[in-house]
Amino acid sequence: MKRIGVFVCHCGINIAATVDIESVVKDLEDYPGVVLVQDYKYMCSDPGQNIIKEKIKSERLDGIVVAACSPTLHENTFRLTCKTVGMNPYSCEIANIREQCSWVHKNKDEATLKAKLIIRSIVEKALLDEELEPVQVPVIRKALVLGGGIAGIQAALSIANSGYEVILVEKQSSIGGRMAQLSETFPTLDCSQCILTPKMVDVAQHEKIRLMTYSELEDISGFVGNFKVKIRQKAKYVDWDKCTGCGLCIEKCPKKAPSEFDQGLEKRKAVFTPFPQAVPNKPVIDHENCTYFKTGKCQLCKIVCSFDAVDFDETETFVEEEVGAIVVATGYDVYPVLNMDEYGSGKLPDVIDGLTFERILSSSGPTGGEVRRPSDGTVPKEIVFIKCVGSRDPEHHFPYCSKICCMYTTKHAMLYKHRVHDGQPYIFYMDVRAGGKGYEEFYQRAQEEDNVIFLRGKVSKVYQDDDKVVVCGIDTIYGRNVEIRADMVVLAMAIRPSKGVEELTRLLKIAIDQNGFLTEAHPKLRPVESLSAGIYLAGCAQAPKDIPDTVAQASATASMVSNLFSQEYLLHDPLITGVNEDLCSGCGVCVSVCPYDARKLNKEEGIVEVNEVLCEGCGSCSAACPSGAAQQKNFTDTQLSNMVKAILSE
Amino acid sequence: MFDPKIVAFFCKWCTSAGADLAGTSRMTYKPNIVGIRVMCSSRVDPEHILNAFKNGAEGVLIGGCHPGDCHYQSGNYKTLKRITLLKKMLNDLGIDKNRLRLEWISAAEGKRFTQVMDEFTDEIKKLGKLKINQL
Amino acid sequence: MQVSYYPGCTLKTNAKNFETSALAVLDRLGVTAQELEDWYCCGVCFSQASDNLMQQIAPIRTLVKAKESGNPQLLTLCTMCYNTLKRSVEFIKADEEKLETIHKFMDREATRFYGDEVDVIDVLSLIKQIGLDKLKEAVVKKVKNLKIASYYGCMLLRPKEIAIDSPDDPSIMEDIILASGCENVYFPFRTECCGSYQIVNEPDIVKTRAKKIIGSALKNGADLMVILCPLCYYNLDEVQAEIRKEDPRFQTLPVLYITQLLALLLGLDLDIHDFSLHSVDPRPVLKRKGLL
Amino acid sequence: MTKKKAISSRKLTSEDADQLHDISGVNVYACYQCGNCSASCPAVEFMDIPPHLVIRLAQLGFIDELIEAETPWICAACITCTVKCPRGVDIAKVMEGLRQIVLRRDFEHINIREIDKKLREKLPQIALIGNFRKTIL
Ligand SMILES: Cc1cc2nc3c(=O)[nH]c(=O)nc-3n(C[C@H](O)[C@H](O)[C@H](O)COP(=O)(O)OP(=O)(O)OC[C@H]3O[C@@H](n4cnc5c(N)ncnc54)[C@H](O)[C@@H]3O)c2cc1C
Ligand SMILES: Cc1cc2nc3c(=O)[nH]c(=O)nc-3n(C[C@H](O)[C@H](O)[C@H](O)COP(=O)(O)OP(=O)(O)OC[C@H]3O[C@@H](n4cnc5c(N)ncnc54)[C@H](O)[C@@H]3O)c2cc1C
Ligand code: SF4
Ligand code: SF4
Ligand code: SF4
Ligand code: SF4
Ligand code: SF4
Ligand code: SF4
Ligand code: SF4
Ligand code: SF4
Repeated sequence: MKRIGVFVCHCGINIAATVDIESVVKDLEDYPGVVLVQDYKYMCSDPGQNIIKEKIKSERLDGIVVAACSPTLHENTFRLTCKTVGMNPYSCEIANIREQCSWVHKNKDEATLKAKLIIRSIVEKALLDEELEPVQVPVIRKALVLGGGIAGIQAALSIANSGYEVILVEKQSSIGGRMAQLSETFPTLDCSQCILTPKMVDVAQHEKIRLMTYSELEDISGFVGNFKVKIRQKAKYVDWDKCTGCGLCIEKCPKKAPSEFDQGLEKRKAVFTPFPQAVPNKPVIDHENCTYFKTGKCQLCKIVCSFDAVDFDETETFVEEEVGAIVVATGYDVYPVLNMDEYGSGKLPDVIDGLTFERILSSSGPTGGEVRRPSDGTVPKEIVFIKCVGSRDPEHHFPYCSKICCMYTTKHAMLYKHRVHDGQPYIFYMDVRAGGKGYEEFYQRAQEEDNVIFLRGKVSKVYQDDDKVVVCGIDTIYGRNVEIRADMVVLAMAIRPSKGVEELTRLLKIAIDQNGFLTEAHPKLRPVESLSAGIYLAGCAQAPKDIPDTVAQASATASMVSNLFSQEYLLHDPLITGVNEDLCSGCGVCVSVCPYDARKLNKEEGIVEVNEVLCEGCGSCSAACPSGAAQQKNFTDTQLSNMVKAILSE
Repeated sequence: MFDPKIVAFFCKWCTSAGADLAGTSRMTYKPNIVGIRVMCSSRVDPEHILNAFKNGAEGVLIGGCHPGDCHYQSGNYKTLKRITLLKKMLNDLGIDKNRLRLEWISAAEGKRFTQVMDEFTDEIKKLGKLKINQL
Repeated sequence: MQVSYYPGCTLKTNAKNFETSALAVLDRLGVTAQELEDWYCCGVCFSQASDNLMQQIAPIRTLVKAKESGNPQLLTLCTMCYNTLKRSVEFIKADEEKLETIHKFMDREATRFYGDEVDVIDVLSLIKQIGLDKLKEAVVKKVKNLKIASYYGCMLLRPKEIAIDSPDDPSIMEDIILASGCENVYFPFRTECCGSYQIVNEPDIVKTRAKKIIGSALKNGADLMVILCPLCYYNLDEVQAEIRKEDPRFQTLPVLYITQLLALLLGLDLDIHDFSLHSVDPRPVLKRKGLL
Repeated sequence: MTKKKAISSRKLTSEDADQLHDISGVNVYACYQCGNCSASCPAVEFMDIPPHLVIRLAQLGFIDELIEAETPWICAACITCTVKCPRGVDIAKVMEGLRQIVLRRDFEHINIREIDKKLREKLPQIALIGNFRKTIL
């Protein structure tokens, strides 16, 4: 049997006033396995710790119980004490006789009895404690960033600047994301591309960043510090190693398709770059729209390319890599106007979403920044902006607030007014959410200086009447219905997680909330981590947010990644649940209860295999295992059963 | 006066921390319940509960995090399922199902912790001594 | 194919031409609508009060009859009936306790009705179920440029639980019109209320609505308006004559039950129509388009 | 001009409000006053209190004012408001609840017998029966 020492702390009078220390000491002296009981006034003080050290040596103890305060407070302290004299830290246990005994009971006899029972039960645990070493996990110091919007760009640059390698995977042919589409940005109205494109170029030129655009994650295995990933690069039909980006092919291509970047306001070619400042600035051929792929004729692009870069036989390729951490920054889509039956279901040409209006406002956009409406190119004299479209509407669409639309709608009205001085912007709103530095002031400017008319209420219907768009709404402040015959309507559509994110999260085994956004480990204290160790979240993929918040969160993920990479190896708590292969029947019950996929059934052998690094030590499988093969370390069935008996003993 | 012995299992993250808070706030409650700190309420095997009754416990209490708050994502849901099942079985064994209780108590609910302790103790006192022939 | 058929009060009186045309069209499309042997007035508007079960009894009695008929589907032509019966089905499905109470009042009924046994269906959905291709094949009169404004009214589209199509942007009528060889005109007021029973003692509401609805259909180039509800019919046809009396400049638009138009296109016996019942005479347009 | 009553805490919980809740089964507190119900109501211009303010008054316990209002009798039960409401408030049922409260206190809003006989014959039955909503049956 083990040689256990019990150290009982008085905590001044905090414990001693309610618990009869002498009686406790006496009681434990005879307890099986206990070879020494020692009390002291302040166990955590230096002299107290020295007593423990001395006694461990002199009494040749191989396990100790400190009966004192809550383990939350000093478990670490005493375990380190043990370590300095060569005792395994996991052989040190704490019996909480302060917070859960002396402080909560008044009657000395009762408290003393309870203290005895608590200590006895912990002695029983200590008797069977195994010596454990933290599991050491090596770290691959390379990060994978998924998504090349401002979030992904910021995260990649920040990690790379800490000296670690980064692979940035973007599904479009260029990085930049939604921010590249924006005109000017609130609250300072600086030009979006002016502040974004230098960062895009930095990414392309950074020696630590491997940029993989037109690519997506195909497969992943492994765990924190040791992920194996497979990345699929779609067929571009242009050999980017040969291509110089001269653009001749684009110029000559006869086939057009609606430009995604310009929200369908403009056309692009079948061989194209999404926008002129694209990074990398090399084209891809859009298989769906290319005449050659449809009819077998054309090949003009191939003919004009003097570098022989066009390759119609190119196929998708796969790259396998090992990374230690992953940042998911897959961003957002705008909820399609198509879903708004009451606002014309996307059939009215002059009823558009905010992102389309950004393109109209953008000086690099189809109208060169002049506000012209899509149907006939005239300058709209009255524009109605409608907020909360699809947001805050649990009955028909989504319950949440999309957070950015209050601000960008205000921005839109302002920019419109700056461009069309005699124009009248109206904003239908239900609340104005302008919580941010300088945001309220921005909103006030729109009210005071730009004559934006704010109407408090919802719009029930939008319909076409001749060349006008009639907007039927209400001003609830006055309690009167409003009808405006506008030239154009801009809808602040809800923000949705990017298409395909759900499948991606299934691959990554991270959670999404009921609205499809990525779930953070804790809404306040771990807002940039996923629940899976080593996978971090940034940008609108986690929740709707504006650029400042996106950049802040992306920078935070980079610091989490650097944190991880700065460790020599990862230490993993060893209180895990393994498997006793002799007992395991391969029933698989434990596999189904494990929230971390730490357990896998080996069908051939008929037993379960445990990945100790993934196990977080909840013990759920231990409770579920019918054969006793799954035993949580230092919380074994025998230990728990002996503890129960000790509590019930006289 | 009948003074029952009650065994409790508290998860480390919520209920045990709630008990500590009751302590640091110097609240008081009845001393009959002695707790065992486990990592997660889902570590508690129904076997341990039956074992407690067999060895003379008059009542068993499990404390976990509120639904949605589990440190291990879904441990408390598993506990709920297991306890609900076990309660059905207890009746067959002639043990009043009210002798087993599952409570969600968060790290901030020191007050609630003491209330639950007192309430459960009173309830067990009312139920009287547990008589079981065999298990 | 056979369905049970619930006519309701108005179809047997003011809206005879709706009934005759609908039954004839369905017959041509191969559907026999078998009138329930026993039926009761549905009570018209579904009782919105959640604590008054009395008003559910009449519709549920009818549903019991429908269940007894053995046909899985119960056709209603009047949209008010559709709304009332369908909502009663939903009501009873959702609340077992209330179902129990209601059953206590059914001493003469041998059958119990639980809500899922009868599918209350309106004539548009039934036509769609039969198949638009089938309708297309059955059309014998090809018309050119006949522009139809389809007016839905309220009761087929609201509330959501019983709506036959999107409450804000439905297309089922337009689909049927298209299949029948006519042209659709889109007009924004096609789903808006005609003023309903307010015609009884608040006729101004109805007049304002009728002006808006008819005006909008005309503005978008409609030759004819088709509708489905006897009350809409009254409010949009009869009331046009009254508006006209007050304002001679008011332009009128003939209104037909959609089934009347289909009957014409399918070349059915003209005796089923009594065009003299219409206050805005549709015959001139129908003649012009070669349907008469 | 009648004086407008101030909002007082007493109003916020009244028996009448409970009755309205019991009859309609609607939780009026879900309403966030977007006004979509009023914006879409076909009869709003004939009402003395627009639907969204009916809900607001119900939230504040001013059932007495609502009982005296014309609005519930102008409401055509078209259910447009209900399908439009983003918060699932069934306004049409609230209107019915208000009518019911009045009718159950034995006040008829119309007397069907007073309707012109000629009109009675001409009108479709469903119009007349629909209008029974305003009558004690
Ligand atoms: C109309 C409008 C106006 C706005 N105006 C402003 C403003 O003035 N000021 C402001 O601060 N904010 C504004 N915003 C908000 C701003 O756009 C966002 O905060 C910002 O773009 C979020 O960046 P992100 O990187 O998270 O997402 P995104 O920009 O969406 O980037 C995500 C990237 O990930 C890629 N991706 C998606 N899925 C995958 C996948 N599975 N694999 C690989 N790559 C993937 C996408 O292609 C995209 O490039 C506006 C938003 C809108 C809609
Ligand atoms: C009434 C109220 C309720 C709230 N509720 C919530 C909530 O429910 N959820 C939520 O997410 N947020 C809530 N918040 C916001 C939350 O309190 C803050 O977000 C958070 O506390 C900010 O943390 P901080 O570290 O930035 O600042 P602080 O908490 O203010 O910490 C700053 C520290 O710096 C010290 N300090 C100051 N000057 C100096 C100096 N010169 N040298 C050295 N030290 C200095 C201060 O003493 C202080 O300890 C609430 C805020 C208020 C006012
Ligand atoms: S170890 Fe804990 S109980 Fe003992 S003196 Fe230190 S704080 Fe007090
Ligand atoms: S593919 Fe050839 S033609 Fe096209 S951009 Fe590249 S180098 Fe120029
Ligand atoms: S093959 Fe023709 S259509 Fe296709 S990308 Fe090349 S030039 Fe364009
Ligand atoms: S940010 Fe403003 S506009 Fe957007 S959903 Fe929230 S409240 Fe509505
Ligand atoms: S202890 Fe928990 S995390 Fe570890 S293997 Fe078992 S169930 Fe999975
Ligand atoms: S539950 Fe136990 S016996 Fe079954 S597979 Fe898991 S470890 Fe093996
Ligand atoms: S149900 Fe009544 S209140 Fe609601 S929209 Fe129709 S008429 Fe207006
Ligand atoms: S539509 Fe609904 S939420 Fe909006 S004001 Fe009316 S009742 Fe309130």
